[in-house]
Amino acid sequence: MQTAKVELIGISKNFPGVVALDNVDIAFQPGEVHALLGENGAGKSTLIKIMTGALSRDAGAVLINGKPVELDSPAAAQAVGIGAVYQEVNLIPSLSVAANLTLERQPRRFGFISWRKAAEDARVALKRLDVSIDVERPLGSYSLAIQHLVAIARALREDTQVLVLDEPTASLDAREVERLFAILRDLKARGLAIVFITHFLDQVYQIADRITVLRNGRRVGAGPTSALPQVELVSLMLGHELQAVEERRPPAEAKAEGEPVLSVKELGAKRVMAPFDLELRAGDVLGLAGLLGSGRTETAKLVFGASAADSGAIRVDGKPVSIRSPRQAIRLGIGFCPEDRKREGLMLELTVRENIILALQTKRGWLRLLSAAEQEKIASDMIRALGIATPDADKPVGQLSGGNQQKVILARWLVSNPRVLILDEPTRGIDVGAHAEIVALIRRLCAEGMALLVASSELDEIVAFSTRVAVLRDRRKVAEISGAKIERDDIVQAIAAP
Amino acid sequence: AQTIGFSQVGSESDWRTAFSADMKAEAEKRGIKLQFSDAQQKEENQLKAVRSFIAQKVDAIIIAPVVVTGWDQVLKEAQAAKIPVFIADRAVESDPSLFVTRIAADFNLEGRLAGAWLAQASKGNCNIVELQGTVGSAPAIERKKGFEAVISLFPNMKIVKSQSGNFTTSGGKEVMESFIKATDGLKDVCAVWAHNDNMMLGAIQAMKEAGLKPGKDVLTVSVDGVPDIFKAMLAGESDASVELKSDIGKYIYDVVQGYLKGKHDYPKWVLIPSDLHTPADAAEMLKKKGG
Amino acid sequence: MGEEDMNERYMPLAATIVVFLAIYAFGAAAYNNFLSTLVFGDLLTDNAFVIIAAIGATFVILSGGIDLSVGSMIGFVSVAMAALDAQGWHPLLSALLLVSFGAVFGGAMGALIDACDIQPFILTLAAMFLLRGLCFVITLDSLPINHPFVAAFSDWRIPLPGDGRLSASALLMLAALAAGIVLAHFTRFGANVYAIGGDRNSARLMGAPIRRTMIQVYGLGGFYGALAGVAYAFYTGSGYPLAAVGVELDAIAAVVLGGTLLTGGVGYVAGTLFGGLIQGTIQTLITFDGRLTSWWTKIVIGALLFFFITAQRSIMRSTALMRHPA
Amino acid sequence: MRLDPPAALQAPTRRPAAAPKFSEWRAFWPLLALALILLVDAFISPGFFTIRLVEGRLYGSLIDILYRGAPTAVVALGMAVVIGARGIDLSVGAVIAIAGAVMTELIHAGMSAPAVLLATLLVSLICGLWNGALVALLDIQPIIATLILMVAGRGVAQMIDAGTIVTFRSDFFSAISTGRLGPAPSRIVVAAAVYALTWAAMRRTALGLFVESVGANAEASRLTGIDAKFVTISTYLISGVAAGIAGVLITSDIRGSDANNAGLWMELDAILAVVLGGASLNGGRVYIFNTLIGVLIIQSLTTSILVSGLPPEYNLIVKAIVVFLCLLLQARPVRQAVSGMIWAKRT
Ligand SMILES: Nc1ncnc2c1ncn2[C@@H]1O[C@H](COP(=O)(O)OP(=O)(O)OP(=O)(O)O)[C@@H](O)[C@H]1O
Ligand SMILES: Nc1ncnc2c1ncn2[C@@H]1O[C@H](COP(=O)(O)OP(=O)(O)OP(=O)(O)O)[C@@H](O)[C@H]1O
Ligand SMILES: [Mg+2]
Ligand SMILES: [Mg+2]
Repeated sequence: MQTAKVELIGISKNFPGVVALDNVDIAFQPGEVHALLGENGAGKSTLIKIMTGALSRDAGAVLINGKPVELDSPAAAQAVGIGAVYQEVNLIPSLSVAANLTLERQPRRFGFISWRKAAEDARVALKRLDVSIDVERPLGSYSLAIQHLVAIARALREDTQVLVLDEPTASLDAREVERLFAILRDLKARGLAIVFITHFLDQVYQIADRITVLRNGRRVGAGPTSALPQVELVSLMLGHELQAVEERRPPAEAKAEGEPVLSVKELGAKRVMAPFDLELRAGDVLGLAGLLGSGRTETAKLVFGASAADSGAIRVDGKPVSIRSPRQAIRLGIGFCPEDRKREGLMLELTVRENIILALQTKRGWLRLLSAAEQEKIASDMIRALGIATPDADKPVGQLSGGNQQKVILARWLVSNPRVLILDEPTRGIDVGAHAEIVALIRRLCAEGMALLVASSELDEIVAFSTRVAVLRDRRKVAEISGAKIERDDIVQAIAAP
Repeated sequence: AQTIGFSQVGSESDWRTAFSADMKAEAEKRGIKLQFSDAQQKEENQLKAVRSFIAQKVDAIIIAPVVVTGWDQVLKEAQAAKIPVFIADRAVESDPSLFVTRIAADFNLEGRLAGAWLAQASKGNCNIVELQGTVGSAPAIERKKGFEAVISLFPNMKIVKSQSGNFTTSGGKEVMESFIKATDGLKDVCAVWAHNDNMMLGAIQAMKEAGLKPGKDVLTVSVDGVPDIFKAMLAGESDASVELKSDIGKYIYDVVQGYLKGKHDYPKWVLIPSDLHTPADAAEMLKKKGG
Repeated sequence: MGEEDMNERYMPLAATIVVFLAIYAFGAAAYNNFLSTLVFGDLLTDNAFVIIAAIGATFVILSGGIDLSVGSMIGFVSVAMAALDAQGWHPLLSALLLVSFGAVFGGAMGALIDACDIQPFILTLAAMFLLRGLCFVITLDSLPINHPFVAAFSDWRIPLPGDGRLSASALLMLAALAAGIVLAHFTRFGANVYAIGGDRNSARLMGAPIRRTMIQVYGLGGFYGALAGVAYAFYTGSGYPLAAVGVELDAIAAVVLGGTLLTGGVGYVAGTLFGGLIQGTIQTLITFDGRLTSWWTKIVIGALLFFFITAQRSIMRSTALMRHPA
Repeated sequence: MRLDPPAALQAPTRRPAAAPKFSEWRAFWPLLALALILLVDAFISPGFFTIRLVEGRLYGSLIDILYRGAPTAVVALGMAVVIGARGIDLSVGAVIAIAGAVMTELIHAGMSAPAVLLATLLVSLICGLWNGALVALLDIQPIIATLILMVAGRGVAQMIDAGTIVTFRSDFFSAISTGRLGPAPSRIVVAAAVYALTWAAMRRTALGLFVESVGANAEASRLTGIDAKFVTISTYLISGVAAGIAGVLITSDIRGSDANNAGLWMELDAILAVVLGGASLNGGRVYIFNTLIGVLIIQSLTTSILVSGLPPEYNLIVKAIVVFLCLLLQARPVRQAVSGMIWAKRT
């Protein structure tokens, strides 16, 4: 197989008010996994978008095998063998999985597409990732993680020589990550150049051969993985040392006591979730663990009234309540930070400020508008507190980097100050520094008496903050682990137990 | 009873609505079963309607066409089905053997009548502003042609401003307002000529609001003879209107029923007379129109 | 399970067909002579040009856009055909010229929409004004097309059992429909249209050629619009500057009644045929009734439109419920 | 809850890029287009900019633009709100006709003028409710949902008037439309009041934020606790009432209700105005001031054509070309080129 070496020289990119990239040089060698690291908003996604023709650059050159090329569209990049999975799932939800997988390369007979063959191709492509789903259903009917896997499968076409993966593992659980890494090693052996962006440093050490670190749009460090120990790497990314991460144990879990704030009995929906029970007291952090598709998201949505339940009862403060819509849930003091930020979380055209105050405003009702000064203050407080990288609060949130968008949604729910906060994959795409801080934040919120329900694919994270863990398997709650017993292995066992 | 299909243009003006109502009332009086179809100003709807009439096997078809062209094919189909077709109001341009006759007034004549009256009233010296009907519509085209044919005979008569007011009162008013501005208060303008009364009524309002005295400072002449224009004449604000009769059901059914009874020697155009009215007979006309 | 889901995707189409059959059955029961091949043949003939325009509009709508210029395009093409006829052109030759003009004009709109990021609604609205304005510049009168070919075209027909017939217009429409179905569902161009309508940005990132497809989609819309204009000119044997005013809305309504989503990415070209036929049947029913005044005609059209849309939705909902009881 | 910014999370500092330019001010490009049209007027019609007092009332072509533009401005404002929530309202023209017919009939029935006004606005509110219910409750696509009322509504108006133009005399309504308040035509005052009220509703309550939020992402709005159905319906209510007010203005202007023609194709002008003002039909933003600029562009174009003495068969072509140029002026590549030129000159 012909292999390519991609070089980016002196790349700069400005957005209104932001220098996203400033004279960045980088080269991707065949047969190497090259990790691109940096804080949220460092410019990683922008760099790979330029390299794959999705964005235009302001200055610099792209060389393939030493020859300058003009990649003015993703199609042009694909034509020279660059395949990419972007940070947000960029597939088409209304099309079938097969149509998504085969777009622009459908098998044809006499010039006409053979859909039967296309479905066959799609199944084969997914099989490599161990996914077997009905490829004729619309992509949008699958969970975000499955969609991500489909996107990866799409990028792994035969003629790909450079594979670019922007946070492919953010919504995958350990099993899928392993599977993906096995494939990447195989591709590496076949001489592909692989660009890998992630915020999980242990994954970097598992798979990457070389590291480049970006900070504030500049390249601040590069070298073989072996030459960069983790501590050094982190301080390169952040520009200073990471403050000692607090002890990985929740504070005295005895705090959670008294009447449950929220108790759920036999809540379920046919074909979606088997009836389950949950109890949350003030100060509780209930982790939801499970594999992909095990029903974590559905559990969260059922409790929040975002999906319709067909059985069960919910009590808030011991009083029976009916929650049939998110509105009712919010009135009862429940908040929900969804997993799919693009579709369920953000209003991309609205500004950072508006996105942040929205939940608080709905709580106040439409008559009592937060004054401009209040809005400013709330927004700038949250921007500072969560370290949201944005030139100002009046930037449309769609122009923020992925991790910063995630922080905006978190901020929205934090300012609305609910009594019960449901977080679905709250740290998806969040950088190391902020990650530690968000874990700490969750613990602080719980210490302040909030009750949290947190779904996450990262077991370490769940272990770090949960006072109890509910384990789900096949859309059914199979175990609840609590107290000092919470250990990674217990959860793994509960997940795996037949 | 006889069943007659009638394909009407639409209901775009007062006159049209009065025409439709008269056709229905007259049919009832004569015991005719009228299949009425409103084409909403679209020729294609009329073609559909005529085909439906053929499928329903009516005894005769009356068409008040939207446009003059495009009728050959359906007329042939009607002929093949042995259903006689009569044209009312606007003309059709097609082989005369395909329809029995046309019963209608003459738009061109209306324009000429208006022009002749104005030539007489202004003694052949007049700068005119014109409010045209909907661009491309047959009455607008024909009335303009007729009017221009007359005034071209008078070297000192000319149209100084001309715009479309879409046959509507508000259109007439808006266009007139801009004419007033553009001619500095209708200086040197001696008459307003509108393709229908509704536009003229709007123009009269515009002139009054600009402090002018329509009917006195400026002559007005328009077409249709709707009740409100006669009221305006009685108030001294309007000078002349050419009547376009709307109670023409009797003329039409006379011909249709005559033909069905066996009288086949109608001329190809049964003319409905148009005449010009002035304040002199306005009161009488108003009474006749029941306004 | 796979098969069940396949059916689900065809639900909007099936619901449209059911609604069409229901209204047709109603007409047959309520009026004499309604259930005849004559009426059905006329239905195809009389609505041919609207349906042809609507097929083009289906592509544009599937791509997430809209084309308001089709009505004016029909008017313009009919007038230009008539004007060229007066110059002695053969109708087929002028048809060829004008259909190419339509494709190029549409393609230019597509290029502008993509390159300058102008919203299709507004750009095509400006194009609607422009084409209608051009009609007036060519002529204010309606002009006949006298070439014998036009008369021969309208006379040509395949007789159906009963006294009905399948006219050349109807056949032209059916051919245009077949071509549309193949283009939409069995070519890469069609797949790209669906992709762009589903999510334009994602489609771009997936490597779909956006610029080219946008040009093709609007070009195809212009092509079908102009073809509808040719059909209209043949149908009426004339050109008229005010012809087909508002047909763009009829076309859009036909597309939507046919189950296509205006937001793009979802729908079937075949549905448009039935959407168009439903509208045509409404008209026929009203004429057969023959008692409605002008204003009741409008009210009844609106009411029937409402009835169809809600009927179609409730058919879809209830079958969905039967499958997945809540 | 307090959140102290830990050192590790300080927002990263960056070298600031070039400061935003004046040409990024949102109203800049529509205003530029308007200015260009008016500039052309200055050449074709010398008296265009003269404003005089005639009988205590402002008089001149510029006043005509405001005066004639008032109904469109009101309708466009309602349309801007609907579009902000990712809807569209094709029925405004029909609602104008219905309002006019209802108003005329009630005047003839001898109702007092203020009561007529209230009843008319109530009817237009009901029209808005119908649209809103179809869109929000029955989940019908906005274009089609409002197409139903667009078709049937004009029929209803004609039915109320029995197909004729019914005229009336009413000092109250004449005062509203053709009268004046001080030197200003009262129509302009009415339109200004509607703008002020809508601005207050959109910017002084959270309704505007909710409308934009629903327009930007309906599902996310639902999950944030916004009652998307209520918000959607209220946009159509606003649009319905706006059309009703425009109907009152138009009907009072000619002192008669013309069910066939009142507000005919007004929906297109309204949508055009909203878009010329820079809004996207994909929702997410309501621009109140810019919508007004859009209306003024359209109306000054119409007035200029009327004043210029151009034969009417060219009206549409001129309109098409001007709209097209306005769109191009606002198109991103052209903007960049133009502001690049201005920029280059200044530095
Ligand atoms: N379309 C855009 N318009 C304006 N600014 C943008 C746009 N896209 C990105 N930016 C800005 O460029 C900077 C770099 O963003 P980028 O998405 O490359 O960050 P990242 O390193 O991928 O971060 P993350 O880890 O959060 O995904 C950010 O400050 C972001 O706000
Ligand atoms: N491996 C799989 N095979 C088939 N379908 C799957 C699989 N994984 C997930 N799904 C689909 O994902 C949908 C969503 O499941 P849900 O989101 O409740 O799970 P989750 O535990 O939150 O998983 P995720 O990690 O994807 O968020 C289900 O409807 C299911 O159809
Ligand atoms: Mg990123
Ligand atoms: Mg999940």
